[in-house]
Order: sequence, then C-alpha cells, then structure tokens
Amino acid sequence: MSARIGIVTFPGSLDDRDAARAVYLGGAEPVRLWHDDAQISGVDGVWLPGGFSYGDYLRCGAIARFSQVMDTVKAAADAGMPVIGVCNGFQVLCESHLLPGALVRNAHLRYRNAPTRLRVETERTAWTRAFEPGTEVVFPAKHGEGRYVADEAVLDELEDSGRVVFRYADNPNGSMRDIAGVCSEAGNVVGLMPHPEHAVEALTGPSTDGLGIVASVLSHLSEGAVR
Amino acid sequence: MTRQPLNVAVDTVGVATATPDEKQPWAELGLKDDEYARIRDILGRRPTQAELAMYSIMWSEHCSYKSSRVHLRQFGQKNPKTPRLLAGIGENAGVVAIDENIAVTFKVESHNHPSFVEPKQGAATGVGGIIRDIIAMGARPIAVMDSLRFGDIDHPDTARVLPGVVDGVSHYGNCVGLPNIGGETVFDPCYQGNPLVNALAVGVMPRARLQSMQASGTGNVVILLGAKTGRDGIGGVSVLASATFSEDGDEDSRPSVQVGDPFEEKLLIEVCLELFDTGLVVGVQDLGGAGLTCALSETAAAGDGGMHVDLELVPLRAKGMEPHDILASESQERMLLIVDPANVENVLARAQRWGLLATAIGEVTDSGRLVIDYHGQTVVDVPPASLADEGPVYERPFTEPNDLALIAVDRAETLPRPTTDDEIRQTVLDMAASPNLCDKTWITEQYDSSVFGNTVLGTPHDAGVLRLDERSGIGIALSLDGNSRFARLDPYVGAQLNLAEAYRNVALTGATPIAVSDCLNFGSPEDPHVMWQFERAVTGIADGCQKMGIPVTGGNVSFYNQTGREAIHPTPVIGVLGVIDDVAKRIPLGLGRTGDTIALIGT
Amino acid sequence: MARVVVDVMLKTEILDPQGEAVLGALPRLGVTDVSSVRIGRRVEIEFDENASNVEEQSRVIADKLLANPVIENFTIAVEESVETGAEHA
Amino acid sequence: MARVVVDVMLKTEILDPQGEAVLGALPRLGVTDVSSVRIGRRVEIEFDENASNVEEQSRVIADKLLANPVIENFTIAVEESVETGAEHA
Ligand SMILES: Nc1ncnc2c1ncn2[C@@H]1O[C@H](COP(=O)(O)OP(=O)(O)O)[C@@H](O)[C@H]1O
Repeated sequence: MSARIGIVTFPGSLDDRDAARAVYLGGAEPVRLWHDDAQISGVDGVWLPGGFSYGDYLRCGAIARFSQVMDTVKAAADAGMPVIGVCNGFQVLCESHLLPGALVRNAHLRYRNAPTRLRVETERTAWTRAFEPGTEVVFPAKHGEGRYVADEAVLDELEDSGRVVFRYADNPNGSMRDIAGVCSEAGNVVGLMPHPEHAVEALTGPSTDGLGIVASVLSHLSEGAVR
Repeated sequence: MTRQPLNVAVDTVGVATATPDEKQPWAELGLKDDEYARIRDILGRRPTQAELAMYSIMWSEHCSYKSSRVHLRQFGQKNPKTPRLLAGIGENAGVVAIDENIAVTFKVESHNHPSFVEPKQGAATGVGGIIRDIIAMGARPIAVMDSLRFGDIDHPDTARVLPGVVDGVSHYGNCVGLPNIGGETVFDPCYQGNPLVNALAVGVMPRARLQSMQASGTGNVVILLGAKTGRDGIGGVSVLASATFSEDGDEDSRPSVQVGDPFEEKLLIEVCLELFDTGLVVGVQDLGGAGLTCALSETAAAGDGGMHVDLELVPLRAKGMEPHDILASESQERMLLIVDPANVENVLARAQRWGLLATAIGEVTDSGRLVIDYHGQTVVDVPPASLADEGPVYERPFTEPNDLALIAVDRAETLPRPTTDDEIRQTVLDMAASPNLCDKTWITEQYDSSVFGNTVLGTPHDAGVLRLDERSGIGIALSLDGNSRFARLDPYVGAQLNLAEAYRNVALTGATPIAVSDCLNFGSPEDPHVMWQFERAVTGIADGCQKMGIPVTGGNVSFYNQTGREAIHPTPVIGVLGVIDDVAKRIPLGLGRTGDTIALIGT
Repeated sequence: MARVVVDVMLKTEILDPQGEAVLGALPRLGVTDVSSVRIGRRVEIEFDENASNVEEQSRVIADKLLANPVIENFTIAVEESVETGAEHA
Repeated sequence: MARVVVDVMLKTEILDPQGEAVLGALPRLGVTDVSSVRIGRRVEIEFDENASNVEEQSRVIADKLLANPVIENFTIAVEESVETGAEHA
C-alpha cells in the first residue's frame, strides 16, 4: 500500500488540488483533510498547501494557526510525522511556531511570480532525502509576503545545525541569508516558499524537480528517519 | 408632503396610492419624462421610492442596453448555428460544449469607470463580478484574462491608475486562486480620463451541471448567500435619502465605492459548486452591478410566477439603510439561490460549514408580481418583466463622423521611412522601447499563472492554453484582443481585424476557434458619431463571425467613456475561445531550432 | 525631534475584510464579546530636530501619500518628544 | 461600550520596506526633513456593552493573534467611551 499524504484544505487554500496531483504523480496517495478535522488518523504525512487561508488577512497564516486541524498537526509533528508547508503552508508553520522565523512583505513590496532557482542545502530532512545536497532545482515562486526573517542568533543556529533546507540562487524577495526553506530540529517538518507542486509535469511547469519532494518522503517513510 | 411617523417613514405602496402628486426625483435618477410616465402607467399609480430606484437602475443604459439592443440583435440573427452552443446571448455568460461531457463558459466585461475612481478596488471588483457570472452558469472558474487601456504612459494620472489597476487584478485573481493566462496593455492619450479595464473569466463544468437563473416552483425559497449588504455603490439612488434617516447615518454617506473580498468569493465558488453538484438549487443568479434589484427581478422574470421578499431579512453591514438602499446596494460577493423548501436546511448547513452567511429572504409565488415587504409593509409590487425585460429601447440617430475623410488622407505611405542600416536599427530599437510594444513583465509577473496546474501556455504567448482533462488531454485556447486605432479609422473593418487577430492567436496554438465574447467600449450613445461607430463595429463583428462560422455567445457594452465632448476611440475588445484535442500538441511561440525554415504566410 | 503619528482607517461604510476576518477568528481564542474589529494603518513619522510646520507637512503627507481619500480617513497626532507606551514583546 | 486600540509595529531591527518606500517618496512632495517612517497596524476593537476584563482580553488577542512576537511589538490603549479625533476626509 502506498503512503498516504494528507492535504489540508483551509478556507482560502488554493493549491490543495495541485498538491494532491503532485502527491499522486509522485507515487503516493493523496488524502483530503479539512481545517475543522479534529483527527488526521490514517495519514503518514501532511502537506499544508499554498493559498490565502482565511484570506490571509492580518498576517499570512495568522488565523489558520488557530484551526482545529493545526492542533493535531502539531501533535503529529512533535511525534515525528513528516509535515511540509508550501508558501502559505510555510507561513502557517511559522505562525504556529512549528518552524522558527517569520515571513514578511517582499522587500520590493509586490507580489511576484517567476520560476526560481533554489539550491537544496541538505538531504537530511524527510522531504529532501532523495536529492543530492547542492542540487539546483527550479520551482515557481509566487508570493507577496515571502521574505524570511529571524533573529541573527536564530539564523546562526539554523545554519550551524544544517536546518537551512533551500536557498535562493537569485533572492527574489529580500529573504535574510537567501533562505527559501527551513526545517525543524528533527528534520521532519519542512517549510518553503516556492512551489514544488507546480513543478511536476513538463507540460505545465518549469521543471519536474518537485517530484523529488514526494520521492523523498516516500523514501523517508519506507526507510525511517535519518536524524 | 404626507409622511407617516418617524420610525415607519417608509414609502409604501399604500402611501404611494394615497399621495399620487408627491414630487419624485426621477430626472435626477436618470429617467426621462416618458419613462417616468410609463412607470406610472405600468403600476397604475406613482412608484414608491423603492420602485423608482429599481426602475431607474434596471432601465439605465448599463442594465437595459437601451441604446445598443437594436444593434446587438444582429448577433442573434447572423450567428452561425452550431450544436456546441448550450447557452447564448441573454444568459449570464455563453456556454459551449467541448466534448460529450465537458462544457465551457466565458465572458468579457468592463469595469471602466469604477477603475478610474478607485483603481485598485475598481479593477478588483471587476474581476470579482465576471467570476460570479461564470459561477452562476454552474461552472468552476478556471482562469482570467485582462485587457487594460490607459492614457499616456508619462501622464501623472497614469502613475496613479495603472499600478492600482494591476494591483487590483492581481490581488483579486491571485487570492481567489485563478491563473491569469493573458491579456493586453495599451497606452493612448484618448484613454486619459477614461481608462478601460475589461476582464474575461472562463469556467468549466460537466454539461449536466448547467444552471438556470429561473425562480421557478411556487413555494421555493429565495436565499441570499455571501457577504452582508452595505452602502457600496448606492451613489445613483442617494438622492432618495430621506431626512428622517440621515441623523443616524455616517458622517459621510456619499456614494461609496465597492470594496472586494476575494476570500469571500473563493468561499462562494466552493459552496456554489458543492450545491450544484448535490443538486440542491433550482435556480441561481449572481449579484452584480445592480445588486438585489437586478437579481430579484431577473430571476422572477425568468421564472414562471412571482416572488415575495421580506427585505428586513437581508443581513446588513451598515446602519440606517432604507429599502431603496438595500435594493440598490452593489455590495460584492453575493449570490441569489432558489431552493426547494425541503433542501433549505441542507443548503444553510453547507454554507455554514464554509463559514458563509446564507439567509432565506423570500419565496417564489404564483402571483405574477414581484412583491417586496419591509417590516410587514409592502414597498414594491411590480410585474418583474417590466423591470428585467421590458425596459426602454432607443433607436438612436447615427451619422458618420465628418473627420473620417480627413483622417483617411493621412496614409501610411506618406510617413518618412528609415532607409539606411542605422535608421532601420534605430527604428527597431524605438519600437521595442515604445510603451505599447515594450516588455510587460512588470505587470504579468504580478499575476499567478500556474495555480490549478493546468496552464499549458500563458503569458507571453499570444493565446492562453488550459488543459481541461488530464486523461484525454483536451483543452481550450483563449485570446483577448482589441485595436482601437484600426477601429477609429474604420469601425467596421477595424472590429473585423480585431476579431481576426484573436481568431489567429487561438488558431496558432493548434486550437480550433469555436466561440466569441466581446466587450464594446464606446463614448456617449447620445452622440450620433459615436452611435455610428458602434453600429459599424457591431455589424463588422456580426458579419465577421458569420463568415468565420463562430457565434458570439455574449459580452458587454460600456458607453459613456468620454470626458466632455472627447470620446475614446471606439474600442471593441474581442475574446475568442478555441478547443484543442490534446494540449500536449500545442504550438508555442518562438523560433524553434537552428536550421528550421522560416516562412511567411498570407499577404 | 518631533514625532507624528498618522492613523489611517477605512471609512466606516467601507467593507473591511481584514477586520471581519479577525472578528471571525476571535471565538477560537475564547473571546466572544467583541462586536466589531476595524484594521487600519499606523504611520510613525520622525522629523528632524529643526523641522518646522511639522503638523502641516504631516497633513500633506497623509493626504497625498498615506491615505486614499476615496475610501479612507486619517487623524494626525503630534508628539513633541519621543515617548512610547509600555511595550509588550 | 469599551473601545480598545491595539497598535502593532514591526520591531525596529526588522526592515520596513513600506516605511522606506514612503520615506523615499517624500521629497517629491517637497518634504525633506523627515528622518524615518515606520508603518504598522492600528486595530480598533469594540467590545459589547457588558464585556468584562476588556484590557486583559485585549492583551490575549494582541499577543496571540494581532502581533507576531517574532517580528512585532504592540501597545494597548483602552478608551472607555467611543471618541474619535478630528477627521479629515
Ligand atoms: N457586446 C455584446 N455582444 C454580445 N452580447 C452582448 C453584448 N453585450 C451584452 N450582451 C449580452 O446581453 C446580455 C445582457 O448583458 P449583461 O447585462 O452584461 O448581463 P449581466 O446581467 O450578467 O450583467 C448578456 O447575455 C450579454 O451576453
């Protein structure tokens, strides 16, 4: 039986179907989860998709943090379940303190959509272990509030412990230290701004590099944690 | 003036009957003498304030198409017959069959004036409005396009309008989660005080899910879904404000612009589709420019009986709103549903699950009248068709502008031409740097193009291509084009050249063009020269479509794009939709590989 | 050094989707007795030591740049010396 | 009816590009003696007539929802009666 990846739909989620397609094309089974679900039993991993949860009013991800499902996702993440947040999902993970730092308005103040080159800095996470470290991937980045910020001390700590997962080759938004994605201490929770789920088919995406994300979690689930 | 006590100072049908001579501000509301007389005739008494507001709205140029209707008839007369056409002119948007299971609906609409007043919200609510037309047909919106026209690029007001408009299109489309797959941006001084914002939306549905706007089935319940009703855009009827309410109102109860909430719209999409899929609604209509007035009268007129509404049940956002305010409000993100009483609870529960407000406000009756009560007093009692279908129709005079001959003398052959290599080089550089030809990435990179994962071609291609079905690979191509300089020189030929351009753009992707939607942006219909341009352009499009064998399925007319006596160039904007059997075979833009042969086809 | 605070709020009759969204989320925090939330911008402008006409200049800035008069109102407060309320991290 | 105003500002060490953009635009308005502009959020919360612990509840709302402590600070001001400053359209 293939691994089951739960994809959460918040009111205002936009990339939930696309994440499901990516999971499916990558060889796993997508399972739809609802923001009000108090249970997420029966899934092996969770994907928080992009979009504008609850309209992204106030701050992106600020309101989604209080949804029912996030309590359970938090508990599951603490217990080691692989969780990935893409774009708005990354913002939700930061707002929920599952990942350090915050995502603020792009330095150039605009929403910008462009294929973006990223370096995979570490394979030691549940969602990147299928990549060679240093590999360059191309995912579309599309956001208005994707500038990663954190205290210098936090940034140093992330660098030292190898928790910077993706770095921009050409920083599109002013993120500190070109950071595009980070992970939790245990490496099971990963957040990134650019969209791997929009890079899974040659016909519609700038690359098919996004499939590596699904391949990674499948390999993680079948072989166990690396850290 | 006879008025009832303060707290019930509502102009009811009873009051109207008892006070036939009360002075009414029909002229301020834009109604002509004979139109007001006809309303009194229809009702057999003077209209109430609420009725007067409703007639003034529904009989406006915008809603009644009173100046354009006689010409638009040509589309129906000349449209080639095609079995693909499932719904055409007269519906919220045209619907065409793609294969035996899938249908697609699309439409272009203008939001020009609001975008000049408040560029961001004007453009945003323009996108929001056209998306709701698509939902109302039963389809899931899957993409948007935008055709934008501004004044001179160096004019200070362009610096206000352009970024705001782009921000509005981007914000609304991105937040609702629709890829923007193309459009156009044109600069010309003729648009200085009248920028054009035309938005196209396209949606897809199983053929069986096609919805109707009919309020049919006596006893069925009328439900208002979505946002609360506020004072948005009630400007037109604000002359009706009575002194009795103003002390309660805001410090500033001037007509206010509509503000969009794309998050609410996203929820509307999801709830409506869920309701359509579960077969829970009998009829549906979006609330657009004319708010409840339009939605109630159109659904009632399309249905088979009448309708009764208790207006005080409408959830309000603002204090002190009178019946005519509630009826005229242009608050965004609202839909009207007609639901079997047995399903009401289910419908309300599904809306609530998504966090959307849904309220039963009335029911379908067999009275043949649209009756609206406010706290138990009847404020409206009219035959709905008199509002929706039987508005005034004008045969406005039209004559050829006398400067046309002068303009025609100025031929391209008389222009200086570059001859030396250096001059040719400089001309190419100048052209590449000119506002109308330069790179538009600053705009297009602010639009999401890949959400849904079905965008096969988007900007900068001449047409957008979307996959509809992952298994079969079937898809559609869309192009949206206008060229007002051609149309200014010769509106008939110019409109056909526009049509041909959009048609070619679609065909060049490998798709077969099958349908047209158009947005006709013109100056004042009261100017015979403008009316001539309009008549010529419509005839050009209708004749062109007949020759090419594709029907016009719908569209929109925007008149009064003029400042003082200066009208914009006639600007028909034409959207062509094509079908492509396998999107993997689409032909992208570009020069291919080294060694490929380059050929020029045509004249 | 003069500090001026310009508060820019949506006019009351204009829909404030942000405020509505926050209002809707409050019950999740256990707060149930709030009737309205409106969200606007707070702009803190610091003028140079010897700037003159601080209030007037601020009015120009607010009117031309900070607020959109079609949908927003603003208020201006001049604080002669820099002084902040108790801050909570 | 109690009204509470929560002001949320980016911490000073966090770059505020919006404030910078406004600062950069001031010379075009003829304003040259401004040294800094910071832009934050002003949140006006209206509690029901008989709400209790208004200040404490506001602190919870601000701390959990309105401000993100990683990047922002907030201040709270309780105004017992509704009162607005002079408004400029
Ligand atoms: N330029 C046009 N070409 C073809 N059809 C048009 C045109 N303008 C309006 N129509 C059709 O007339 C009908 C009324 O249009 P409209 O008032 O825009 O619809 P709505 O009620 O959605 O606002 C629609 O069916 C529309 O498609």
